[in-house]
Amino acid sequence: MEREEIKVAVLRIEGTNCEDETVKAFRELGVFCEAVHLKQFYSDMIRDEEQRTFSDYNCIAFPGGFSAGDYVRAGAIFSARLKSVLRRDLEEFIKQEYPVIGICNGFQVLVELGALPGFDEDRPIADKPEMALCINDSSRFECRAALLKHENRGKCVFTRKLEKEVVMFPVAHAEGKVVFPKGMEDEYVDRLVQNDQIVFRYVDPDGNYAGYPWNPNGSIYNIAGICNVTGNVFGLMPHPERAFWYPHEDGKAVFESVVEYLEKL
Amino acid sequence: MLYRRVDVPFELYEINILDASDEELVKISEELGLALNLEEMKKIKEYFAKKGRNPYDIEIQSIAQAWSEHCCYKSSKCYLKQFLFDVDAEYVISAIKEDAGVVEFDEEHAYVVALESHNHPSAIEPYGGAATGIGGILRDVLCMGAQPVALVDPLFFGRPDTPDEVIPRGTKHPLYLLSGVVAGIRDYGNRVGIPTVGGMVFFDDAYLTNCLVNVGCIGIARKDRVIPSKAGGAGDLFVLAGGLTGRDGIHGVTFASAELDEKSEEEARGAVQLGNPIIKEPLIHACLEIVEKGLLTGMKDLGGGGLSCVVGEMSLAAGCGAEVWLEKVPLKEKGMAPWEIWISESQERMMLTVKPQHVDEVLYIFQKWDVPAVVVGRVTDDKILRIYYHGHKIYEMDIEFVVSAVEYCRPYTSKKVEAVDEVREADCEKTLLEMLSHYNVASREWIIRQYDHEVRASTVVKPLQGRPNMEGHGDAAVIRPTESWKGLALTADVNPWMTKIDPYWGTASAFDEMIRNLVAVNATPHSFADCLNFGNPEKPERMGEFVESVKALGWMARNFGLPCVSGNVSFYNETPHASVPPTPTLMGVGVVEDVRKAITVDFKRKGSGIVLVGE
Amino acid sequence: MIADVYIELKEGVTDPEGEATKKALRLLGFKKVKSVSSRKVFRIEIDARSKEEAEREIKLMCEKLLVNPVIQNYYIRWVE
Amino acid sequence: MIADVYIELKEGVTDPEGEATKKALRLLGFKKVKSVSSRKVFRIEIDARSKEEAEREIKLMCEKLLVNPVIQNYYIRWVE
Ligand SMILES: Nc1ncnc2c1ncn2[C@@H]1O[C@H](COP(=O)(O)OP(=O)(O)O)[C@@H](O)[C@H]1O
Repeated sequence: MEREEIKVAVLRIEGTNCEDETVKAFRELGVFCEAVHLKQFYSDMIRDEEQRTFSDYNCIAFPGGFSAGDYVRAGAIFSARLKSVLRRDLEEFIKQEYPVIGICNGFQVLVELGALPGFDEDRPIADKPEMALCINDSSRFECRAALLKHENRGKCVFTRKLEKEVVMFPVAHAEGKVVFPKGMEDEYVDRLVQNDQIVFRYVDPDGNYAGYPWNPNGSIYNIAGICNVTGNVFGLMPHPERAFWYPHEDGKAVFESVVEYLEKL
Repeated sequence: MLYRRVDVPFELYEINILDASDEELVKISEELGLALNLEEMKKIKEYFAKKGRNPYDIEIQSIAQAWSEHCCYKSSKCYLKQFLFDVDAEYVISAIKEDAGVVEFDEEHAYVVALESHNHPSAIEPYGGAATGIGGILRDVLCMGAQPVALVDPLFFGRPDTPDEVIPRGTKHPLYLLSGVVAGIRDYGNRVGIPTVGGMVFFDDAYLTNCLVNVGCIGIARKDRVIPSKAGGAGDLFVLAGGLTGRDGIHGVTFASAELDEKSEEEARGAVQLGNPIIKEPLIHACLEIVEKGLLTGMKDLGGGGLSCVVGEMSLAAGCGAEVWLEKVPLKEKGMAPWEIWISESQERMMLTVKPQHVDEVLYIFQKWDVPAVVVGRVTDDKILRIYYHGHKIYEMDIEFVVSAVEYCRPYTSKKVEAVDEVREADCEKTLLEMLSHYNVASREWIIRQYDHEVRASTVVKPLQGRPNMEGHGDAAVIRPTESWKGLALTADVNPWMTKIDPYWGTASAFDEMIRNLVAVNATPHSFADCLNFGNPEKPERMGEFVESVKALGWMARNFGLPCVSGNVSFYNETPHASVPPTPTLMGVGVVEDVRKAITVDFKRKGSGIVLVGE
Repeated sequence: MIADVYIELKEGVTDPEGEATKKALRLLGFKKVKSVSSRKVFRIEIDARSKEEAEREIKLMCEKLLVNPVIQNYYIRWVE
Repeated sequence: MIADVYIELKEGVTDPEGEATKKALRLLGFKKVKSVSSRKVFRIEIDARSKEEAEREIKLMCEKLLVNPVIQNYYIRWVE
C-alpha cells in the first residue's frame, strides 16, 4: 500500500480527549487520518456524508482521555457501546491483520473489550474481559515521565522500528495497574512472554525493573504495554503521541513502525 | 400587600414597589435575596413609576443580577478605568470589553486570556466550587471561538497546621478545603482534556475563613474566526446549548457579592453549582466545529446571572433587543418558576446567535455530540427585552436600563505602611532549612502530578523540570499552541505577605516577579490578566488597599508597556473573623519566539559557571 | 464490629456518573431503565466496646472526612 | 422497581482507595479503625413485570457493563 493510500481512524466518544494530538501524529507521517465519532459507524441520525464503516480504514486508534467520564470503570462504557454494535466488524478488521492501537484510555477500552491480551487468533475479541487495569496503587492520578524498556522480539507491528532499548513516554492516568485473574498471574505472564506479547516494561534510569514511582501504578511484572497474539493489536498506558515532538521524540517510532507495516501490507 | 400572585397557570408574582415605603423597599430586597440597597431599589421604583405598572418577580430578579457587584463591577470600575485600563499595545485585538482578552499571536492566530475567582462557592463546597470554576473559565475562552490550551490555578488557604479548636463555626479546615479544591480541579480539568500547567498555593491565617480559588485559562483562535460576545443583528436566533437548566446556582452572583458568615452554608447551598465535565467536553467540540464552519454570528457563555445576563448583554452589544420564549429552555427539574429559569446559573451552557438559514446545521452538530440545543428566542431591532412564557408576556424592560447599574467611586483611605522588623543576624543554615521546609516553599509536586499537565501534547516546558522523578519547580510553563515553533509562556504570581505590608509596593513586586518568571524561560512578556481579591469595599480601608493595588498595577503596566487584557474583581472576601490580605493575582503571558530555545531551571552540565544577575 | 457507610448525593445534586451510566445502559438496549444513581460505600471495621461507641466514632469520621454535607447524605448499616 | 447493585473487589485484589481512606482516618486520630474497603453501588430503577424479569435484565447489565469479572463481584438487593 502506498503511504498516501493509508487511512487511519482515531475513534472517539464524549470525554475522549487526546484525539487531536493522535491525529496530528499520524498526519505528520503523511497518511490520511481523521477523528471519528463512534456514532458515525452506526447511528441513523448521522448524515450520509459523515457515515463510516471500518472498511474505510486500514488502521484504528483508540486515543487517551476519559471516555464517558471514565465512569463505571475507565474505558468500560466506550467498550460496551462498541461491543454491542460493532464487535463483528472489529473482529473482522483484526483478523485481516489491520493494526489497532489503544493508548491510555484506549488501552483500557481494548482490555474491557476483551481484545487484549487477545490470546485467541480466531476470536480476537473475547466474550469477557480477561484482565483489568485497576486504580493505581497510589490511589491517585499520576502525571509523570516513564522510562520503558522495549522487550518485544518482533511480533508487535507498532514497535519494529524502535531502535532504543529504553524510551521515555509520559504517563497520565489513575487506572493503569495491570491485573490478571487471581491465582493465574504467573500463568498469564508466562504465556505473554512465550507468545512475545510483552512490549514495554517500566524501568528506572539504570534499566532495572523498579517500583514506584518508576512503575507509576503497581502493574504486575512492570507491564506498561502488551500486544495480542498476532501482534497487530497493541495497548499501552504511556502516551507515545506526547513524545512525538520536541523535546521528547521517542514516541515517533511507534507511529513510523505501523505506517511502514501498512506500506508493506 | 407587597406581593400579588398573578392569575396565570404558573408561578408569577407582581411586586408592589410603587406603593412601597423606603423600609418596605429594603424589606423586599432582603426577602427576595436581591442584595440591592435602598438607593438602587428607588431607582427601580422610579423606572416602573414611569411605566405606570409594578414589576414582576422575574423583572426585579433580573435587575438584581445585572446590578450585582459580580456582574457589573459597580465598586471597582471607576478606579480600574482611572488607573489601569490606559495601557495599549498595537497587538491587542480586544481587551476588557469581552469575556476574555484577545491578543495577536502570529499572522494567523490570536491567543485568548481569562482569569477569574471562584472563592465563595469553593469555601462552601470546595470540590464542586473549584470544578465549576474551571468550567466557567473554559467557557469564557471558548465563547471567543478559541480552543482552550492551558489552565492555571492560584489558590490561597489558611495554614495547613491550624488546630481544629481555633477554626470558627461554619468554616472548614484548610486541608479539607485544599484537598477538595485540588480534587475538583483535577477531576474537571483532566476530564475535559485541557492541561493545568501552572498556579500557586499560598497559606496564611488570613485565608482561614476566606479561601481564594482563582482560575485562569489561555486559548488559541484563528484571527478571522474570533467570535464576538454579541448578537449579529435583528432576526438572528438565540440557540441555547449544553446542560439542562436547574435550580442550582440561583443567586450565585448576589451571594458572591456579600460577606460569608456562619449561616452561609445552609443558605448558600442553592448557590453552589456542580459541574458535569462530560457535557462540557463535547460542548467544546461542538462549539468549535460550529466556529470552524462559520455558522454563528455571536457566542457567549452562561455564567453569573445565567440567561438574564447573557441575553441582555449580547443584544445590547449589538444595539438590538430580544424576544425570548422561556418555556423552550430544557429543564432539569419540574416546577421551576420563570424567574428561576431566567437567572439559574446551571453549568455547561452556551448561548449562540445564528442566522435562521444556519440553524438546522447548528442543531445537527450539537445532536451529533449528544449535546442538547434549542432555539429559545430571536434578536429584535428595538432595545427592549421581552420574555414570553407559554404565551404570556412576563417581562418587558429597556435593556439599557437593566444593564445601566449605578457606579460607585467609594471613599477610601490608604493606610500607613507598617514597619517590619529587619533581620540583622541569623543562623543562615538554620534559617535556610526553616525556609525550605516552610509550607509556602515546600514542593507542590503532589498537586502538580494529579493534574494532567501534558494532555494536548503541546506542553514544551513543563511545570516540573529536570531529570525524570527528580524534577523541581519551574518558573513558567511554555506551550506550543500551533504548528509553528512559536510558543506561549504562562505564569501566575502574587506574594500576599508583601501586599499585606504594603498594597502598592507588594503589588508592584508581584508584577516584577511575573515579568522575571516569564523572562526566566526565555519569553518576552506580552500581556497580563489580573484577578483582584479584596475584602469588603464598603469599608474605606479595604477600598484603600484596592485603590493602591490598582495604582501600582497601572504604574508597572505603563512602564513595562504591558497591556492588561482581562481580569476580574472579587470583593467581600471578608468574614467577621478576618479579611483576606490584598491579593491581586496576576497571570502573565509571554511569547517565546522558538520553543526549542526555551530555558528550563535545571543545571545542564558539570563545570558550567553560575552567574547572579541584578543587584 | 463492621459497618457499611452509605454515601449518596442529595436530591437535586448532579450525578454525572449516574447519568453517564444510564445513558450507556440505554444505548446498550436496556430501554426499561428509568434512572440510575451512584452511591459509594465504605466498609469500616472498628474496635469498640459497644455499638453506640462505634457509631459515634463513625459519625465523626463522616463529618471529618468521608462526607461532604453540602452535597451528600449518609447512613450507617451494621454488617456485624 | 428499584434495585441496588453492589460491586465489590474480589478477595486478593488490592483496594488502594480503601487503603488510602484508612490511612487518612488514622492520621485524623481514629486509631480504632482496623480496615476500610470501598464498594460502589448503582441504584437502578427499572420497569419490569416481575422481579425475575428485572433481575435477569440487571444481571445482563452487570455482565455487559457494570462489572469486570476479573476483579469484581456483585450482588443485587431490592429496594422496592
Ligand atoms: N481587574 C480587572 N482588570 C482587567 N479587566 C477586568 C478587571 N475586572 C474585570 N475586567 C474585565 O471586565 C470584563 C467583564 O468581566 P466579567 O464580568 O468577569 O466577565 P464574565 O462575563 O465572564 O463574567 C471582562 O472582560 C474582564 O476582563
